[in-house]
Amino acid sequence: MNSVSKHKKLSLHTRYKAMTRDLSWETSYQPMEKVYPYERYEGIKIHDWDKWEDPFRLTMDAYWKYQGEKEKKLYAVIDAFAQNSGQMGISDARYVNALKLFVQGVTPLEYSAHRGFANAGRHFSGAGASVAAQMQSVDELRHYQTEVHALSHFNKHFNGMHNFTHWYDRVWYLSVPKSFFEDALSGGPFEFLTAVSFSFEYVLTNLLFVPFMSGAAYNGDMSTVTFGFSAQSDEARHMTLGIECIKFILEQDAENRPIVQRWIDKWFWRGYRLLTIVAMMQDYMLPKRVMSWKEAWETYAEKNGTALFKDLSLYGIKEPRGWRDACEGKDHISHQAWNTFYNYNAAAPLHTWVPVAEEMEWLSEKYPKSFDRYYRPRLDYCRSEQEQGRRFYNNTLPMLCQICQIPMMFTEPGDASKICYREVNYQDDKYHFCSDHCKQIFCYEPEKYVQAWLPVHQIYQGNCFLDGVDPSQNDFDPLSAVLDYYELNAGIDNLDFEGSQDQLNFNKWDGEEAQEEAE
Amino acid sequence: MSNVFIAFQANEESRPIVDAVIRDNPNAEVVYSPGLVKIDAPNSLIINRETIEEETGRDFDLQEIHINLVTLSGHVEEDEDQLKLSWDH
Amino acid sequence: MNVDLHTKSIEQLRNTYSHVEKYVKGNKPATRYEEATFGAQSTTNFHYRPTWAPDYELFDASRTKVILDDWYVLRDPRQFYYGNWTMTRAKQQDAMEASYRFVESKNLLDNIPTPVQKLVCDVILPLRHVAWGGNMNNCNIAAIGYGTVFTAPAMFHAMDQLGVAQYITRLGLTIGGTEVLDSGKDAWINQPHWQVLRRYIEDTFVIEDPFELFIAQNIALDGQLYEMIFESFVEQHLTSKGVSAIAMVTSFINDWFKESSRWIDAVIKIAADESDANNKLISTWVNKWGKRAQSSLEPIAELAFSEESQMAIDSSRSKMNERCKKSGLTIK
Amino acid sequence: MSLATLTTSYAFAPRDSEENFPDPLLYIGWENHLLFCAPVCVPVAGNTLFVSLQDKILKEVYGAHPDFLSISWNDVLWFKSSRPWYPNKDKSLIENGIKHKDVIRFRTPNLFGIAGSNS
Repeated sequence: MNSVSKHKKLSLHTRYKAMTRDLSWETSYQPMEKVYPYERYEGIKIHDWDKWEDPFRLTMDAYWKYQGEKEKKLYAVIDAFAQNSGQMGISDARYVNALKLFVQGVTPLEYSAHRGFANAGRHFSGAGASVAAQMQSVDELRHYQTEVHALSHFNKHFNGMHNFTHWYDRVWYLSVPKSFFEDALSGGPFEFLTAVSFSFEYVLTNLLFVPFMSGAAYNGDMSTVTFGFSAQSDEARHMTLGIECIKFILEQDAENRPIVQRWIDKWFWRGYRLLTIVAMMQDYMLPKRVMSWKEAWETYAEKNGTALFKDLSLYGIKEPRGWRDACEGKDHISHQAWNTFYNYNAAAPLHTWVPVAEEMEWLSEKYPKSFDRYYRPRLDYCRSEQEQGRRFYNNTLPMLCQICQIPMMFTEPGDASKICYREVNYQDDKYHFCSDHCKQIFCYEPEKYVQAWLPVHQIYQGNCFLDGVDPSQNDFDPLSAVLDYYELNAGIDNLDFEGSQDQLNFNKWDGEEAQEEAE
Repeated sequence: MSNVFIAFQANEESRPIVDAVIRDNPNAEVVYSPGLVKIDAPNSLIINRETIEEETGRDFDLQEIHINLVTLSGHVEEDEDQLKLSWDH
Repeated sequence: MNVDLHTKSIEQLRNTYSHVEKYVKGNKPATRYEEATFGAQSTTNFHYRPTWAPDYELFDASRTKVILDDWYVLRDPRQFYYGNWTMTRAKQQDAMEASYRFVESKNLLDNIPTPVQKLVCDVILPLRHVAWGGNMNNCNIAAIGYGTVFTAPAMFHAMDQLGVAQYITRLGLTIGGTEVLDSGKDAWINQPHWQVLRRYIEDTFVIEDPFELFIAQNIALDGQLYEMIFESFVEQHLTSKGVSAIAMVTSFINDWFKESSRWIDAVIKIAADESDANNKLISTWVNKWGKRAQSSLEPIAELAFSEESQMAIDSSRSKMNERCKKSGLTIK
Repeated sequence: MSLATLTTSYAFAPRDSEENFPDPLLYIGWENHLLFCAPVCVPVAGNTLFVSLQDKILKEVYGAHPDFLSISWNDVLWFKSSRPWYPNKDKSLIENGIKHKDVIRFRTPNLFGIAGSNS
């Protein structure tokens, strides 16, 4: 036998190969096609899995060591935040509504990502890709769990968070993130990776985490900052998986390119639409603002995306089809989304409000092309209505886009005065879309999207009432029946921020604190 | 030419790493925002283990950067001694 | 000093999330484990059927024949969520590092007599592929199982199995470099005494019912294999030959086996207790796969224990059987 | 089909076909009035007269808007699926060719929403 010392200094590369790729083998008692049944049907051709490179080469021992350290730090902050009643130190109770949206619409996606990467991890016959996907799976589970823990303290003191997984499966606007992720999960493993690792994580995730977490820091929420940045440190690995995976697929076979291009077109647009709620969060829900959505888009999408797609042009990949329309939307989508939540706040477990005067000034300064012209008069009107005791709510359910499931609130590219309508006939029905790109997604795979669970239609089909509720009764109140189905505490979780329990409680703590300080 | 970037949580542990990056990448530009240090550099950026070790005065395993890493952009190449971000192929 | 500033207790609106609260006994705050786990998975209003499994919803309890009124009864007695799981493993990893430092400083692996080194390589190194199989299967349970209380620990278990495969790999690299790993893989693929086991693993790769897969992998096979190799062979057999270094550098594996057995036994017991039908079904699976696993381990027992192999086989089977009987199963 | 699936048996009924609803759905949008953030979706029986859609349903939906009372209904321009459309007000929706999930819009000349902002 050779001596120990001779084998000590193996290169990271060789060592990692022994630790991952060499563990798997070509099965023979069961055919490979049966052991890895999902590897072919999407049309992606892989000839040599050994070409897969994992740049970080983390083995489980190092993974446990570093992740354990991250967790120790994170939970120390979460504990300290609760012990010090950290919720009292935030800028304003309105801020918490950003967290509500986060826990309702983002946290469940982390969970879905965990399950999706477990599925992908099991079904790649290349052990390198499989291990990378598995690590991401368990990281995503981490994100779900740390978010639930970090927000647990807020949930004890504010409304609109307490039933978030139940809401995710039911509430109208949460079908936007849910359908996005279920679209990815119901695709094959290669599409899933392109959708989540590349299009979402690599191209768009910085827009979700970095400005939002900086926003949390500005607004005195150190607990959220810590979980956000801590999660984001895993994201750096995930993003790398995203780009490695795209390069790998493209290098394996020239015929993969058109498939990948179509997925990039589709998933860039799906992801961009999903980020509409982040845009709104940034511009309207942070009482102290760091940067506007438009600035964040320019910094993290336009600059970075241009570099990326220039790089990918070497493989014949073009920038996503919806790229220009997405860039055009940066002046509008946050305002349009806020208006939508303001319209339908009776059915949403969070609060909305009209920005105060200096916030209006900020918006006007950040959006010189659009705010004063289209959006300020609307908000001024809403304020004056509210002051006269007629807070405006839209009482009729909205028309939804069949793909992104967002109410049809987006305007024509280049004309913010007109809603963008697109439609198509398929079999015996009409289908409607918010944009050319959502329409195109439908037209390529209609068999999938005719199944969409559109919340508005489901309400009208009578599927969003509790058992035993009879819509044909004279005194039937559809809104309250739907809120019962949502398990939303009417009058507490929903409606305007003004007069909400959140506002009253926060002001009370603040008063008590000031009183104590005075003593 | 496109920029690459890397960002760390702004804390005591990241300081020597950031200092090392600045020493090794004269073209790098450092931007501080709440809780975050972002370093941009034209085309490529390197992080050397040895420079960090000089900054900290102790042994450093490059994989330790994962603890405080927030995000990055560009292709990654890593071995025991160096992590390189670039848009080169 | 503002020590008193925040001490005034602020009244809480609630103890925990509504989807967690229904699983918390008594009117008290939920534990971190409970908040991290209960009610996490989507249960209804799925949008699209998977293109890879159109007969099922994305998460679908009917993928298994085991029927539970509520899958969230399957609590993990270890109460693992990511944070305490990874911190526990990090601590164990520290201990492993310390063992390696000790073993290396005293040259303990080099000093193992050559025939014993060879025996160690022959018996243990191919097991990294077995652990990879366990990783794949638990990953599959995490993907298609129902209810986070069942699937989340399966994902931790999958990563643990990868850790086991990598610890075995590290042992191989330390003893004899990549050559011994290569010969171990060659034995796994080609040598007759590994083929029954390889066939077993490959057959588990195509099991469609996630609960049956859980049984075939985590109790029927691992319940005997780890008992036989890391308890009997490494801890007892090798140590009795004066070789304790191997036990030192594989101690994680044995500790993990004992620790995770508590989870596996709890899952089986709770599921079997719910109905006679479940009990019968799970018992049938344990008997079927347990018997196959036993015969697949026989050639390896011969390799490890030579003439004492039958004793080792019988003992590990009976230990596995005992666990199952304790869980209320009917074992033949 | 272009959807890639593992087996050929991937076929599901559309979730929103007409028979799943007590009444067919109609989508309605008021041009240049985006205080109402999006077009609305309402179930309307096919035998409803167009005039009652205009006088009753539209009033319920949009009556809260300050421009609503200023609408001169005889001057309103109608569109169906983005094309100009000339409904007969005394006929039913079915007789006017309206089907399940059709979208109609109306433009109110000279009215451009709150302070002319298309709100």
